[in-house]
Formats: sequence, C-alpha cells, structure tokens
Amino acid sequence: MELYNGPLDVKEIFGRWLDEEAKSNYGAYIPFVGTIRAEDGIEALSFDIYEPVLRNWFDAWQARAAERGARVKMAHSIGDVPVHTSSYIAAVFSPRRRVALELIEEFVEDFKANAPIWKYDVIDGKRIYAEDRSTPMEGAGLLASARDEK
Amino acid sequence: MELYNGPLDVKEIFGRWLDEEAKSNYGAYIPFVGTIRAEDGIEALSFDIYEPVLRNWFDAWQARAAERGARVKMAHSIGDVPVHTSSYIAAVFSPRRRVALELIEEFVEDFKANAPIWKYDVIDGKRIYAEDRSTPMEGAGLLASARDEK
Amino acid sequence: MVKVEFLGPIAREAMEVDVKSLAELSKRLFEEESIRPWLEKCAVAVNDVMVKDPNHALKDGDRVSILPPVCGG
Amino acid sequence: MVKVEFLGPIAREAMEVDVKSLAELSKRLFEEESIRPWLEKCAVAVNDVMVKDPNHALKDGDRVSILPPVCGG
Repeated sequence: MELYNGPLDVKEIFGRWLDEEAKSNYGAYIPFVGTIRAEDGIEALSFDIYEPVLRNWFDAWQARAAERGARVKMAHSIGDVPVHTSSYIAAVFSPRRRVALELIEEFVEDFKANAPIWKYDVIDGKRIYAEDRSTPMEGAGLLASARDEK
Repeated sequence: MELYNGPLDVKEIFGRWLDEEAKSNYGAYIPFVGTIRAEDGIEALSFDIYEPVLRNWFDAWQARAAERGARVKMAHSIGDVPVHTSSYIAAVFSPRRRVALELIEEFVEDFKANAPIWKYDVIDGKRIYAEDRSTPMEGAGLLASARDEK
Repeated sequence: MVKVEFLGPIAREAMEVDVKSLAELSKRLFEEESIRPWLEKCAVAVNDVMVKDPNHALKDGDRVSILPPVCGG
Repeated sequence: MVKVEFLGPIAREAMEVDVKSLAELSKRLFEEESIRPWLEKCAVAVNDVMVKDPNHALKDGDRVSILPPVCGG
C-alpha cells in the first residue's frame, strides 16, 4: 500500500508493480486507475486519509486475496489532486482471469464503501466536504445504538 | 485494436493508451493484462489470428461500449510469446467506475469465447493446438445443422 | 464458385467448390475425412461476417471461413 | 481517561473523557451540538480497530476514532 502527496505517477506505479510480479507466474494483472473528472466547476479533489485503519483494511484484503491465490496492491493520494490527474490505483494479480475479474470488482467496491478516506471538492481554492457522494462505513451508527445500551 | 508479432510491450501500450485518453474526462481506466504462465513444461504459447473477423468483433464492441459512454481498446500477439511475457491487453475507459467494472468483465469474457484466435502450446519448439482449453464460437455447429436443411 | 478457407489448427488448404447454400457446402465437407471431425465444433463466416442461419444462401465469389474452437488471451 | 479523535471533515479537536463504555461515551458526545448531527452516520474504531459491538468496553488509555462517511478513489 502506497500513499503519496498529490497526484499519482500512474505509469511509474503500473510499471513497477508489473516488474515486481514479473516472475510470480500470475496470468492476470488488472489495475483500476481512478482519475479526477472535470465536472461541477471543480479545479481539484482533495483527500484526507486515516492511515492506521486504512492499513488494517488493506492487510485484511491481502489475506483474503491470498486465500484465492492472488495479490492486491493499491496507491492513493493525500491532499489536492487536480482534474485529469489520478488519485487512486488498485490492482489484482492472480494466476487466472476469473479470480482476477471477481477480486478487482470486490476490492474496488469495498474500498469505496470502507476505506477511511474523505473527499473534498476544491473550488476557488476552498475545500468542501463531498457529503452527498460519501457513504457511512460498515458499522456506522454504533454510537447511536450504544446510547440505548444499559 | 493493435496486433503485434511476439510479446507485447506492456508498459508502452498502457502508457500510450493513458496519454491518448488524458483529456477525454474518463474517471476510470481498467486494463486487463494477460501473461503467459510457466506450466505443463511449455516454453511459450503461440497464436494464430483471423484479423478480418477479429476487427468486426472489436468494432461491434466499440459500438456497444459507446452506448454506455465508454471506450474499449485491445492489443494481442501473433506467433510465439515466451512464458512470463504478455500476449493480451484489453482495456475499458469510462466516466464512472460501475460501467468500467462491468464492461471489462463482459469484454474479456466475450473475447475468450468469440475472438477468432487459436492458441498453441510450444514444447520442444513444436506447436500443439490447445484443444482442451479452446471453446467453440457462438453459432458453432452451423454446418452440421445446415446438412439437415432441404 | 465459392472459396472455402480453413482457419487456425485445421491443416487443410483452401478449396473452391460449386455450391449454392450452406446445406450443399455441408454435404460436400462431410465427405472429407480430414474435415468431418471438425464440423460439429466449427463456426462459419461468409465474407468475414459470422453467420448464424443454416439457410444462408451462397453466391458466386463468396468466401466462406471455417472457424474451429478459439482460445485467445 | 479515553482519548477521542474526530476524523476527516468533523471540525473538532480531540478530547479526553472519563468513560468506561461506548454507551457512556455516546451519552457524552450527544451532549455536544457540533458533534451530535454526525453520530448516526459515523463508524467507530478503538485503538485503530473497527468496532461493531455497542457493548464494547473502554479502558484507561484507549484511543477512540470517530469516522464520518467516506469516499475514497
């Protein structure tokens, strides 16, 4: 797992991961590259990350991939990422295509739902929390229900 | 659609496709990279391609992707591709992740089933048709059923 | 005349046959022992377009491709 | 004492509170107007491990993180 300040160097990361697994005898390598779209007048997106929980989330995913003979990798940006540059790469390596196709989907969707990362639109240099596109994590509302416990 | 004699230059192709769509405002780029696994004592795989039908298949896919606001690209090898090098890259660009994740799976699976490409194991320099891993194309058996027509 | 090409692993030279339909072509190909075992598993393109209709008519100058089971990637 | 950190967009400094359970912590946080609207939507980690059990006990020195809705990628 790799975190960078600002946009990702997509080609460097893609190529390095390819080289790292060049002798691992995987038959399928599927990276997912996420790029900031120009929309709603934003100049950039900006990200906060809580690294300790993200690392636990990633390590659990690595174990889950290993059970299926696969490996996952990811890179993400911290701070501002201008439109048309990339903030996120997730990748799966697997001996066979079926497992790779299934895992990249599960990995990216679970990342969206449960990676502790907060997104902000950057407009006129101001950071605005992207509340309407954000999702409560698994287990959200625990404090509300805890209040009802004895 | 790109065809090459021998192994693909994966980094060059990945990076060039990234650059080609750098200003297209796609939010998701998912390449699938297929690499030859060392197994069953093969030294390489080898491929025959019937390009005219492959091109029609690819053009139909491009139209199908365009209906969903996406683009597909592909590269494949002709002839011998040694183990641990790559013979196949398929990619989807899409504004949003969901369409990209769905299309890359459909595109790769349909490619496996219907792209007019024949695979051979190369063992001791001899080409052996990979019959047991090959699939009859959609519409196979037409001549057997045509024989029963008037 | 119709030109028939055998693709990929089918070890057979192209041939010219005088047929007017896939049904006629089929009868002709089933006569050849080296081709017969392939036919159940093969798909067919006419002039590089995949054909699904067993009643597809053939005309002079058509090019028929016989496509055995595939495995790209 | 338990340390409570508010992550991401919750504009609130960390605080130290004297509580023995999530239930007690919850009552304490619901008292604060700036925090209350977040609580229904937030997940909780204790010492960087996500917690799902509302009966989870807290002990002296624990670090509680309050995680608002996420959107990576």
